[in-house]
Amino acid sequence: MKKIYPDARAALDGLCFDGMTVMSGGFGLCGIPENLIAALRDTGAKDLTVISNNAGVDDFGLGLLLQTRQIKKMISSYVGENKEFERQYLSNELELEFNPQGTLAERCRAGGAGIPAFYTKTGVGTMIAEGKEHKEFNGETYIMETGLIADLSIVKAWKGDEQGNLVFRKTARNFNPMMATAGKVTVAEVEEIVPLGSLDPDCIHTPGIFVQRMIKGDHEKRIEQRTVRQRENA
Amino acid sequence: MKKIYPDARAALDGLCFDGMTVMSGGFGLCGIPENLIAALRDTGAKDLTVISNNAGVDDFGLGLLLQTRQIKKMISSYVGENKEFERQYLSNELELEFNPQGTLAERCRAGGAGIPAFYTKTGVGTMIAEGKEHKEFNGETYIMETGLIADLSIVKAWKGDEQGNLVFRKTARNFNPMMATAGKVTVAEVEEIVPLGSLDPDCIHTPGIFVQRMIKGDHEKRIEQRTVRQRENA
Amino acid sequence: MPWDRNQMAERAAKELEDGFYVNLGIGIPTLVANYIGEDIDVTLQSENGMLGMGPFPYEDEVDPDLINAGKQTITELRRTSYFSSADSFGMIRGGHIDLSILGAMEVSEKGDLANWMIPGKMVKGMGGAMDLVAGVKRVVVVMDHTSKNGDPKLLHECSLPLTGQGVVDMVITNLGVFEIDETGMKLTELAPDVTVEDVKASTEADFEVAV
Amino acid sequence: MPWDRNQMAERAAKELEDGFYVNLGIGIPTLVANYIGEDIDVTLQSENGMLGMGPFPYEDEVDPDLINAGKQTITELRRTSYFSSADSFGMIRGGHIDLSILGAMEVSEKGDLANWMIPGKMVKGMGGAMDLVAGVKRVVVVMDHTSKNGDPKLLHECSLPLTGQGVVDMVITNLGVFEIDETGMKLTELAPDVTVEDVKASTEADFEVAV
Repeated sequence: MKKIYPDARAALDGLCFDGMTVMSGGFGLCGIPENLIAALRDTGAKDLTVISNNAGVDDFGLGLLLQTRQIKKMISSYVGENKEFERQYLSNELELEFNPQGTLAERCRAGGAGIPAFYTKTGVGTMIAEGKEHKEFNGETYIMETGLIADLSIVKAWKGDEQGNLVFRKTARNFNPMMATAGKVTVAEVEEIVPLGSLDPDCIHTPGIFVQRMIKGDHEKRIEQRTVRQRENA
Repeated sequence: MKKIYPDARAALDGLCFDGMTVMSGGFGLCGIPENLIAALRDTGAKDLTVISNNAGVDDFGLGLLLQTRQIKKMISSYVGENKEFERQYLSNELELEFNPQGTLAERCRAGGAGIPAFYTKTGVGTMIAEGKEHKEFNGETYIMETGLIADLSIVKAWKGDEQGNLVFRKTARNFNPMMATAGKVTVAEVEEIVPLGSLDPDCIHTPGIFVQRMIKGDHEKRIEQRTVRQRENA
Repeated sequence: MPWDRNQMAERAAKELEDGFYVNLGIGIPTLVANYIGEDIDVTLQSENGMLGMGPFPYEDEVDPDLINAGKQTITELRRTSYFSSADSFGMIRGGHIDLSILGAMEVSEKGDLANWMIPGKMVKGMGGAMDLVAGVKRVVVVMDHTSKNGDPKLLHECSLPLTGQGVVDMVITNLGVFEIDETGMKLTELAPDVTVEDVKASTEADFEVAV
Repeated sequence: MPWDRNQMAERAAKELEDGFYVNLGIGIPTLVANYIGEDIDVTLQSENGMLGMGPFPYEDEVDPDLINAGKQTITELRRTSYFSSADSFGMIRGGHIDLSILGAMEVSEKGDLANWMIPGKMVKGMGGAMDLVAGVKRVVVVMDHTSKNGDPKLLHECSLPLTGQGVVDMVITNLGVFEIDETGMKLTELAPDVTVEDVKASTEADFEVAV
């Protein structure tokens, strides 16, 4: 079973179809599967439901799929960085389902872990709770949220080995590990493919069982808010 | 806020009371908080409800608390290694609640993560499902299980720093990370206290926020089933 | 004289205690980090998956893999740990964070909070705000006392969609400090030279005076 | 001649496919590891928190921190990863394990499984068995065809408390191989020199013959 593919196009071959649900890792532009998003665009698959915390920016990340109108619906917690998103949403070309960020993360984890639903107090008393089952536990009210799975999950890691074991780096980890568990098929792009046995087995974030295909990508790693301080005596 | 205590007795000072609920990490005798279990025995706290995957053996691990009759109830998935347990259970001196191992692990995680209940198909159609809420999702039946929290969690890690960041080693990780999140107070024993900054921040299994007190312990690490193979040309 | 942004942040910093784990929202709350007392040890959480957030980087330290929840580049400390979004919000939802300081558009006298959406205008999304106010042990709001138009932001009932119901424990505005519990809202401090009458004139919410 | 333990394990090993992730139970299922074909790549999961389980250690390799779900000392491989019990059972419950091979006390013709408890005798607990049979994609039982007393173990209905309902896909006994699906149980293979009549004589369950 070879998991390593030569490039992003090859890694998505046969996996994409109109109307599919895709999970895409990352927070803002940090830790997004840049190469696989571009390759997904190139497949031309449309009417996609995309589950991602954010929607990229106009010309990068998931913004690429908005430009080409391949996305029918987004499930996200925050989409404030993307003007094309705003335009499509306000003109009803795009559906949008907001999830609180922690609820979204937990829904992905639940989907991957065989948990069809769980209760949370996040969103109780807000419009997020409308139409959802309410239940009391120990005198407090909670709402039921359901697990999410995707036809395809695309994730970005730092290092990976031929078995698909993945390690993430710093805050680029974010949604990637849960989404890797919740795809019927999961494709990972990594910065470096390392020899089998070189990852510390106590520090593998995503065991290879969750990764069916993998590529080495090239990563621009665009920064949204470059915020720096000055050296006082530079 | 100093988290490091001189010894197990000091680390449990003021935390133990009759009737309390205690989570204790480990799988079999692997990764159990040996020092804290002995210190808990020495506090004399009784009528304990103990949540632990196993119950130790007669003279080690939680077996120590069974010898002194300090345990009123166990919540476990497997207790087959302990004769004193069997004797107390068959003579109705001890209550026992069996949980499937994965359900037990998830209940601890849920408790620590603010999730009061979740659905699982584990146990559907068995005596484990009796009296539990059943619900259908996508045509399949699931049962509701609740989150668990404890007055005190005692866990065993490999390395820890002064902030309470913990790293576990190999299969000694098991239930320890979830139980660390689900204690109102969590006390950890480690094999080695390392300088702040020496743990890889991408590889910390339990962030220090979950650990209120920590000690360096001495660990016997008893093996239950020493199973070896012979070198063919030794 | 009403407090300015930095003075509001400085006042909010007094709510921090030794050993606290704290999540700071975007805007004025971010400034609170500048006023943490040297005698206390506080750890900042960033909900995108980090505990132990350091200051902004020097130019040559900028790392695209290291950002905070406001997507700003930041740095790590010797105590730092990273984790997934699920683990991060487990920490938040499970009540392990001691204090969250965040901005608001409206707060009601019952502690309801609105800070994520203005219907009819573009909605950006709630991000982690709903999880934070539902899960964190204590929620402190820092905001201007009135809107840019001079409309009160402390109301009987929020007019905007809620972020959370009965979740706010304290509000710090440029005019003073309010505490909120089951019994209602209480004015407990005034900014220098601000009078109770000044506050009443720009507040819709009912509040007890306890300055 | 009925199969012995090793032959049953060898037959079970034929259910493994290249790339499979497999969980092996205690007893005969453990022996299956000895018969994995050299031409296929299979990864063994141990539900106490390990993927990529290696063979038993040499005496000087024994590590008390490295055990399998049967509490036996084992070794790691170059592909090995470790994780928590919650993550391990997330993997199991979420349907990521391709195959589980385990022992049984009773199996019904509808695929019900009983392998954890005998009422009135000491109950040891179900450990991870209920999670495995509920979550793993395909469940293969390997067991003796009858009990030590000669009583049938393939029944119309299990008499013992269930581990799972309708969860068994295949049963391999010393007499032969049965497949189970919604339509019922089917005898698909016989051990050498065992006849259908031999099987029927020691089986309570109804089964179709398809050898």
